[in-house]
Amino acid sequence: MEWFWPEGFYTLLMIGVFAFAAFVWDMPIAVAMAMAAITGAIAAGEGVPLRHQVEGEFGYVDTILIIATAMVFMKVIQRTGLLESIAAWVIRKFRGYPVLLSLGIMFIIMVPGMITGSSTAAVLTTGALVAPVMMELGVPMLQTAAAISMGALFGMIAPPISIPAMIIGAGVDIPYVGFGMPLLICTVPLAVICSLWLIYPYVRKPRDEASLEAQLAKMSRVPMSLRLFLTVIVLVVLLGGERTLPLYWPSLGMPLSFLLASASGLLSGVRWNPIETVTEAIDEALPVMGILMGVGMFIQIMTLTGVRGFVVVSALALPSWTLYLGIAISMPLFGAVSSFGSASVLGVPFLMALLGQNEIVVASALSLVASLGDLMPPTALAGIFAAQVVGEKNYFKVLRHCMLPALLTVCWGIAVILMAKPIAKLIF
Amino acid sequence: MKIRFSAFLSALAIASTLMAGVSFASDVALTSVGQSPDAMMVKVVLKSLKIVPDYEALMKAEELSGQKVLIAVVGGSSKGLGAAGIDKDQEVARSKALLEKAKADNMKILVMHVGGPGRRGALSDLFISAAVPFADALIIVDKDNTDMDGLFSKLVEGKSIEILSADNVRGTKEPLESVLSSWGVI
Amino acid sequence: MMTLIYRGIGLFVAAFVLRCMFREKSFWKQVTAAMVLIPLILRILLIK
Amino acid sequence: MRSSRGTALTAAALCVAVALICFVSARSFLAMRLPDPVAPAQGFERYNLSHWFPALKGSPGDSDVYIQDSGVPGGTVFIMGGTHPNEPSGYMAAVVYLERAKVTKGRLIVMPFANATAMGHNSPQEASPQYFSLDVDGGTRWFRYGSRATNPVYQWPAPDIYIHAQSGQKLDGGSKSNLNRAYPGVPDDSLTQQVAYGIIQLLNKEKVDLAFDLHEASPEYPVVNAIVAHNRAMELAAMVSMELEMAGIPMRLEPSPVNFRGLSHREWGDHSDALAILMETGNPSQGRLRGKTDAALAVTGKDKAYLKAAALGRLFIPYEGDQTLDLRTARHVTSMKMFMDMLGDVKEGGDVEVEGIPSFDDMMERGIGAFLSPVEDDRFDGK
Repeated sequence: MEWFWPEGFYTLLMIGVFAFAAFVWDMPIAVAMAMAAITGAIAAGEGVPLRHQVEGEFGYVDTILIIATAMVFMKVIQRTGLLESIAAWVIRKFRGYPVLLSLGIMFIIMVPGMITGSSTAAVLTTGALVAPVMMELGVPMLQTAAAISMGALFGMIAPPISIPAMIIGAGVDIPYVGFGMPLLICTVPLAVICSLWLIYPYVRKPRDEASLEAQLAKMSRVPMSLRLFLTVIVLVVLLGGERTLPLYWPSLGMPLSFLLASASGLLSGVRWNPIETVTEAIDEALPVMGILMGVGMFIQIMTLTGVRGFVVVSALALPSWTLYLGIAISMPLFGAVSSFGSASVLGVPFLMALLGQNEIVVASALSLVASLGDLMPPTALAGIFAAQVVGEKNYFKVLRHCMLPALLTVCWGIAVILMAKPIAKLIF
Repeated sequence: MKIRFSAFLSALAIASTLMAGVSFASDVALTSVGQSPDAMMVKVVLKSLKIVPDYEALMKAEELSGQKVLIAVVGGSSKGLGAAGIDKDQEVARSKALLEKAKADNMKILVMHVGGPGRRGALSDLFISAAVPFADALIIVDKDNTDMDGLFSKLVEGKSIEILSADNVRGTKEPLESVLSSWGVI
Repeated sequence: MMTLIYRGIGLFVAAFVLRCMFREKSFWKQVTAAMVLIPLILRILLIK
Repeated sequence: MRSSRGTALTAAALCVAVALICFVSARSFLAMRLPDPVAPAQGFERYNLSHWFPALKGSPGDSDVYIQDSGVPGGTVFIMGGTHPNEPSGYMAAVVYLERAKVTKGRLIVMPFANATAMGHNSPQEASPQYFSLDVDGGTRWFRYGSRATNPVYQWPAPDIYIHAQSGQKLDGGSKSNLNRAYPGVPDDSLTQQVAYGIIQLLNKEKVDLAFDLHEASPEYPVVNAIVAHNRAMELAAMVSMELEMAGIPMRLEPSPVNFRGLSHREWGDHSDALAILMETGNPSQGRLRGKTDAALAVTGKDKAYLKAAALGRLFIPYEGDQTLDLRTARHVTSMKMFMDMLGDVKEGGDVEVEGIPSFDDMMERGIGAFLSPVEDDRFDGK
């Protein structure tokens, strides 16, 4: 009890206020988180600590710029008709090879996550790109959203860029070097299994070819041309150049790259209204941007009131045989606040608890488990966007289809931790 | 005659000075087994005994050249191994080769553990188990706490080796002096 | 130079957030937009 | 609730609210940029880092540097605090030397707040206090509790990946604003890299013999209550470590890894003739396991979450309920004194003699505030 009081009470209070505001009062999640944060601070005798509330938001100021500009880019390629044209082209090309098609789709979903380290970027770019293709191929809407969410998570963790792995490494002074192989071991088997599970069974089935062809013809009404592709080419060159030639390429950052690529859409030959397009993009991105602001406040107040320490040390206090259970449960759960937050707040202490294994392999596996936070409501960055991309309003329906792959991901993450030593021997 | 005698005396003086000089530089070889910085502390203690050892944290077997004593300071440091760019198996292999060569050359081997209970645990124990069986003498800091589980005692069982203890690193000066003088290098 | 460009990007995003806020029909969603505006403004002004 | 309608009027009202919140919080954020006043001991002359690297002149990174020359030939010692301003014992130890030292042989250079802009803000989501205070004779002294990173407003945006210029080593983008990943620095890059470059120029131009970078670490971090020494400084550090053990203030000795680049203990030693030393004490207020975070935690180190973590065997320092700033600062101050006392033994002509530095026991008994002078501080009128 001495341990529980009062921080445990604040924890329950903050969660309770959040749940009440979000589900009973039907507030936007962002506002519910802010209310929970304010309540926690008042209960702990801190009043309404304006400085802390605002400061907490700054943890994600760069992230919201990425989300806003990525969304603008997505809207631009939608408006120019590029998305649909590519989708139609891919279906025609690979229709005859279902296994290849399934694996290829999964890989395409992962790529933006691999190069940006952000699951949101993966969902919003190639995720949105392949969603209509998959549904046209016969993958049900919910499975499509589930496959995109899972692919986005694996993309976020896969090399070359894994921000959760970097965050965990930085917490114990391991430079982000040598993570390539361990991260591949963490992600590739899962990506293969998920694509064969969520995509393959549906694309294998024969379909009414006439209806499909009619649909494809409608989709590809804008003829594919180099000019139409300009936006994507500019984006690939800008982001790819920065990653592959970091020493010579100017570091523009993702927001600027997305905006430049979007601007190049003005040269695509298709007419679209920039002001309305950007407004629509920001309007759609606002809920997630707001959630991140709420999460920022929430974490700062958790830290201020001691709730963060209470949660972390309680997780560490689990008896050793439940340590792995603790990782499997607490990291995805805490990831509901943010998977990066989970990597930082829980990933680092767990890595310390596991010192003596190979740190790089363990950090990679922990980042894999942390990534599941992006599926966890209320924030569920990857999941909610994937639902949005396929046009499903109720995210929980998508989540149901992510449960088994997520469970598999946790098991694989724990397995990699347990096998860290032999894996390290094999690859280093 | 008188002149010859004084010449003899001065020759003797020069020779002994020379020999003293030689022994000064190279009677004692000092290395780390496990790459913890503890060997550096032993070097500092030796300095207070006016001994400048041939010190090389990564000393190889072929680098032994006529010294009389090898002091191996055991203690694992993952940072130290990282700094040296080797892993623990390579370090064990190097240490064993060095200790075997020293044995073959009839050198005396002094194993020291100066890190106290803090320098125990899986990594350090690996090096302790590798080096201690070669010891002709053993000095341990804070023996009561460091050898709580009897690892050291077990490793020297059946040999006529007394485990010498000191309160702290600086305190190893005394047992170090007595061991080295019994081996004729002081 | 890069900082200046990014202040411009911040201003660009903030302007559209503001536009969305005025077009929004639900008060609490307007609050969400207001929450996003605060750090954008403070960063554009290089205060925090 | 769901029925609350939004109109242009409510939006306008929210704009006013946003403006108000921005105004109030901006005042709080901007106030933190005002420097902490210090009272240098007699004999110290004030310089700025731009004295050694003019490109920094007028920039917010142009940190103060104080030099006291005894006039008696000897060595030169450099003491640097404030690499990470969320590690207060580092800069408090530098301030104790700055306000107490009387150099009788050689020279002493003190740079109390190395990363000046990092002193002036807090890291998001850490909920750090902005200030903490100490009782001094005849008043109260206030010090800022800053951030680990350079203030982002001076080098925004952070890159996605930080590539250490000299080695190509990759770190997360945020590390670009970590001064202790920036050495030996780059003259025409971001502010942090320039400050690092300036410090290397200082070490070389002033022919520093022995250089300290003072830090703190989380109690759960393996390198804590430790001395990290460059290989050239290892023998001296071993001597000091043994002395400290004898004195009952153990500081573990660790070698500076060769493969981790950009850190002071590595790059100072490689890019100057200085014997490079980094020291860490255990600071609960920066740790990940800490509970309630406030100024009291920074000063007392009292924390029930750490007490529980200690019982779980998760910590690398002995923790019995507190870890005061007095203790942590006294560790640094005493260790540095021992280093200086023995410097002459390993470096011919390198002797540096400093008087007036309080002993470990004095600092523990009377608190470090007893060894600081009262100053005029217009930031806190009336407090």
